[in-house]
Amino acid sequence: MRPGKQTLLNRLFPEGHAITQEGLVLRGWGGTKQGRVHVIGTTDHAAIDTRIALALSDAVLKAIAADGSDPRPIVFIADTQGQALSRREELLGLHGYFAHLARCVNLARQQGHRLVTLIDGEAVSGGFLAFGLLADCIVALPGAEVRVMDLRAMARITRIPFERLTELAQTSPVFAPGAENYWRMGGIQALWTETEDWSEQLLALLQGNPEDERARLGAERGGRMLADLVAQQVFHAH
Amino acid sequence: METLHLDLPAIQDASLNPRAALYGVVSSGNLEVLVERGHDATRCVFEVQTAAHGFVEVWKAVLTDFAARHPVGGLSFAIHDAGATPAVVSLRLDQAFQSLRGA
Amino acid sequence: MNALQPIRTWNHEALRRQARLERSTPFSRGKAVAARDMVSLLEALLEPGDRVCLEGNNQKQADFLAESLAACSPQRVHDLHLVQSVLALPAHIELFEKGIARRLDFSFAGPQAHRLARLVQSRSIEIGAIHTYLELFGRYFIDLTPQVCLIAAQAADAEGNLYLGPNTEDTPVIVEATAFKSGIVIAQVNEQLERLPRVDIPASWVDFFVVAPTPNHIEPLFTRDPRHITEIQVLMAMMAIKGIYAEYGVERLNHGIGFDTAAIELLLPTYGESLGLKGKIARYWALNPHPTLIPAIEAGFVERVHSFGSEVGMEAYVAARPDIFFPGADGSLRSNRAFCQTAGLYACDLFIGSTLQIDLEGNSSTATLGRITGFGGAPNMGSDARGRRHASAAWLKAGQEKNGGQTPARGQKLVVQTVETWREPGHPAFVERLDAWQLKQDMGMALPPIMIYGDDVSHIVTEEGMANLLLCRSPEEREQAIRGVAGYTPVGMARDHALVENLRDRGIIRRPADMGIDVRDATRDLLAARSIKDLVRASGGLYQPPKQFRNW
Amino acid sequence: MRGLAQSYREALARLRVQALLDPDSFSEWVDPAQRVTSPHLAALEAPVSFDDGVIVGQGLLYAHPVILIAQEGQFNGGAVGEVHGAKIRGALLRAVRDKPSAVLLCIDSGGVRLHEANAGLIAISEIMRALFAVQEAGIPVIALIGGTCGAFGGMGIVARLCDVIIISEEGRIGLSGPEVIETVKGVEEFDSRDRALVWRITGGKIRRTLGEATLLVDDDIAAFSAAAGEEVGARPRFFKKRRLTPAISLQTLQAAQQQLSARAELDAEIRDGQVLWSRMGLGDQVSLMSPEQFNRRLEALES
Repeated sequence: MRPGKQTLLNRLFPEGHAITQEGLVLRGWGGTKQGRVHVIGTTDHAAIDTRIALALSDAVLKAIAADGSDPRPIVFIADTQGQALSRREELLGLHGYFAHLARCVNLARQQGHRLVTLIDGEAVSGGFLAFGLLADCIVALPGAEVRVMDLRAMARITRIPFERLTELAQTSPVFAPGAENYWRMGGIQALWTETEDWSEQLLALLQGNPEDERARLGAERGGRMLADLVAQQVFHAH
Repeated sequence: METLHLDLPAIQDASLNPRAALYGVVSSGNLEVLVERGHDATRCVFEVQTAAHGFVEVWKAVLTDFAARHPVGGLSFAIHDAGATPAVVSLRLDQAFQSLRGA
Repeated sequence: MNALQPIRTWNHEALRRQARLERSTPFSRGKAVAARDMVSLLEALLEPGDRVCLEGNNQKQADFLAESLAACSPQRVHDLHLVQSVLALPAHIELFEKGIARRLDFSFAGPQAHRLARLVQSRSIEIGAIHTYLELFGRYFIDLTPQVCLIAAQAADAEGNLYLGPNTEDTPVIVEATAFKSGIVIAQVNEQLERLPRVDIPASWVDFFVVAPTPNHIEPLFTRDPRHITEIQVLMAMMAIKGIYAEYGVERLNHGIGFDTAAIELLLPTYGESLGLKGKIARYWALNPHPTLIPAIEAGFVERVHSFGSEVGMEAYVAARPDIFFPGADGSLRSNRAFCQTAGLYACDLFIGSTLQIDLEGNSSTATLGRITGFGGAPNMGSDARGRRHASAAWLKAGQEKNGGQTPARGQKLVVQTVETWREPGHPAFVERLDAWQLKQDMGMALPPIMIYGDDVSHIVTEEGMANLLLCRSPEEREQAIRGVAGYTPVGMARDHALVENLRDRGIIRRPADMGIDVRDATRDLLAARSIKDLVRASGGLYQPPKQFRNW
Repeated sequence: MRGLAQSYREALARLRVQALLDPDSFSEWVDPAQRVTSPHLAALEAPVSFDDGVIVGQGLLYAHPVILIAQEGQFNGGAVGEVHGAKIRGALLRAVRDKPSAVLLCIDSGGVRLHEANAGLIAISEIMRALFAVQEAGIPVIALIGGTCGAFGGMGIVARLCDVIIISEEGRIGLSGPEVIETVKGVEEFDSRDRALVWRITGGKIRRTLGEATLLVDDDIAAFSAAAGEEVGARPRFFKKRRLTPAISLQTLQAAQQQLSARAELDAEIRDGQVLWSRMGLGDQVSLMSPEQFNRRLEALES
């Protein structure tokens, strides 16, 4: 395991942890003052392919099976550059593997597992959607990069000048990469800083409401004014 | 984006009972048109938002001919254009109007 | 009488041919040449300034030979004069960039139009003329006879007999002109066979053949995916069928390439049938095997089709419909551009095609600034053949209209231009002055590259309506008839409204409603096929579309 | 004079909605006249649409009440932005409350709308969670896929979360579009212009073959409607009942895990649907088989 990841785990779980890396998948447990939590994640900006997705869903299913009626929290560590780009993977139905993983994550929530995602490194589009973004609570660690696409690529595809995008990104959180932008839109609940005690902060997140509050949060923070409003309009329309 | 507002005299067909309705689609070379009831039975109002710049005169000509061609008094047409040719514009407007009549 | 006068030799060309062959012997075994020896062979037999026909059709390309020629040393091979119908490959352009070739007489340069224009501007090329196909073929036998031709065939046998496959195109006319004038004929083939399905070119006309490392490139140029046909094109097709095909009783015709004409083909079994036109119109065609013609063939509209070339994927369908097409005894299509162009010019009553620009006289052009495209088949098909002597109902009716209703001494071909008034915002199809004139000036040409001359055009169809130019009695009327269907283009908006209404009263301009066409009926539901898959189904699975056209 | 089916692929979303449901039964929520358009597109000077590219509402499918969500693939590739996503989420949440017979999800989307990428990505995650809530309430979600954009990116994942996927041969489901893979990995990896190949990788027939779609139908709105009608129990079932994933439980997901693992272990030669079909003995006849023939053949092979 990279020294950086090791340091992260030590800071999160001063009570001790046993987390192994197989390929680019992390799995194991971490100790907190409230007891052990499951740790499942990826490292080294993993491009999520069918094997990684299967390893992650396997870890989630095993956690559910192991805990039975006493569900412990699951801490996801997300570090992904997105989905693997491959013809074979597409043929096999990578989207289906991601959907399966999402279902497993949701089953864990249904079974009472608290779900927390820590973004360490990168969290990019498809790879992030499959598990990290489905947690009850999502945190970006310092230096975390969250995005769908960088602005140069976006400029190329949308044919909007790069300069114009850069300028608009100063005021709008809606399209430019950045954990801060996701925080403003309610997609990330918290941004941790380098100096805080992460084990204490994690502890505080291990309880809470499993409802999806992101749209409301986005409106509160002023970054996403329509998501909740329009959903409510549809909900109450005659 | 360029916008154009046009308010033209028009004859009303009282038998038309327009529900607001949307026709077409905003895709390259195409447009959508939202037909609604207007405020004045003797006028027809057009609001155009277009991606193609510099065609105000052409739009005016197309819409003026359309308003002369059909009894569109008391109607308003809101258009989002993504570079439709005048032929497509006329066709969509005709289709939208004919659908009101047919419905 | 005068003993000092030198004795003239009468077999200079044959001797020169003999010398070429002798220089080539180290690089061939009989007529067979190995692919790796082709460059050496060309360097040995070619002489500076030779007239060379490097077979480039609009579909089949002698691509291996083109690349071999381009790989020759410009020190040994230079200043060639290329005489070929189509300049399609990057290698064709390279010949001029490297100085291997210097002069060009041709017809069409679609894919290389930009680079060709740059060559002209940098004075790296001399263009003799941009010809129609038949003109160029004619000149092969008069003053542009090739000394060497490099052609493409499907297969050769050990003796050098050639089988051309369904894409015959220009090959017979090129070989005929070269072989019988002491020239050298070199063929690239896709395969060597024990026995050919049929012999299209006898071995005695062929000097060398080479099995190319990869099969020659064939562009599926005539495949139009019905998916892209618009409602506007459906509307214009309805006008063409009802207002022209039905009214003149057009039985023999040619269609240009494009979605406008594909729409007509796909409307025959639906709209055409509903008007009771089966057996009355569109029975005999000079046309490549367009996939979009399949539904009309299956519906029984079409009786015979002769083709310039073939079309990729249509082989099995054509072979299974021998009554319609011209297959050899072996079952595969025989096409021939020279004969089919002749058929289009003299034996057809109607040509219909699209264009990029039309001016106030009805001249049309596909030339735009910075591109030298040349012409395809349109100028021959889209011209009134004044040498024609046989009558037909459509030809006589058109002639009578042109002659003010009096019985004329000759008929008139129907030449129809069908265009949407705006191609896209910023590009009107109707213009005061064709770009062709500017191009003539920029490129120092003798003539503007006009595709179809206005005085040959009988009708213009746009989404606004149809103008019958045969009925116009003065240049002013003609101009207003054109403006009157030019829609919201600047040309159209500058019309004299009173005059246009007058022309409409006289039936010179007709709107869809005047023809009994309800614009609301113009939907894609009228198309007999709306996708390539529909065409495959209509063919009973015989049509095998190229992979880029399939979405299953 | 017609003779051709009403193409699902060609139809605009509004026409699909009308033709899928019982006549005049559809009522739309937050309709175009309310002009709830995307402020983010407008800020980038990109054209907006009165419905932001998605139609949501309720109607009757063979007299059964359904909630219907239909993306317009021709507007910005059916991509999900803030408003677009919120409309879908609102309709799903409403399904939990209103308990219709089913939710019909007409997906026609390339995934996240780049002009508002962050909002789109979060929205898709919210849609996933709302979809789970619908299923937990015991309401089936039926995906209909046959538009020009297919179901890609996040919407490919959403598609696969549905209880049933009805797809036409022209429909496609996947994660990354072929153009993206070609751009990043090169044309040798995936030639996006080889349309036949693209469909052998992501098209309706290969998805049905792998069990990634429930039923293959003709490119005909009536065929989609009839198949959806079978799923709500309004019509007799023509083919055997198949669900993509039975009700979610630890056991069913463990079973799915095994099945997916087995597929991932397939040898490396499997890079083209044709190879699979050849091994199944379907040879090269697949491309011309009608949906009905194809469903029958697969049903025979599966039993």
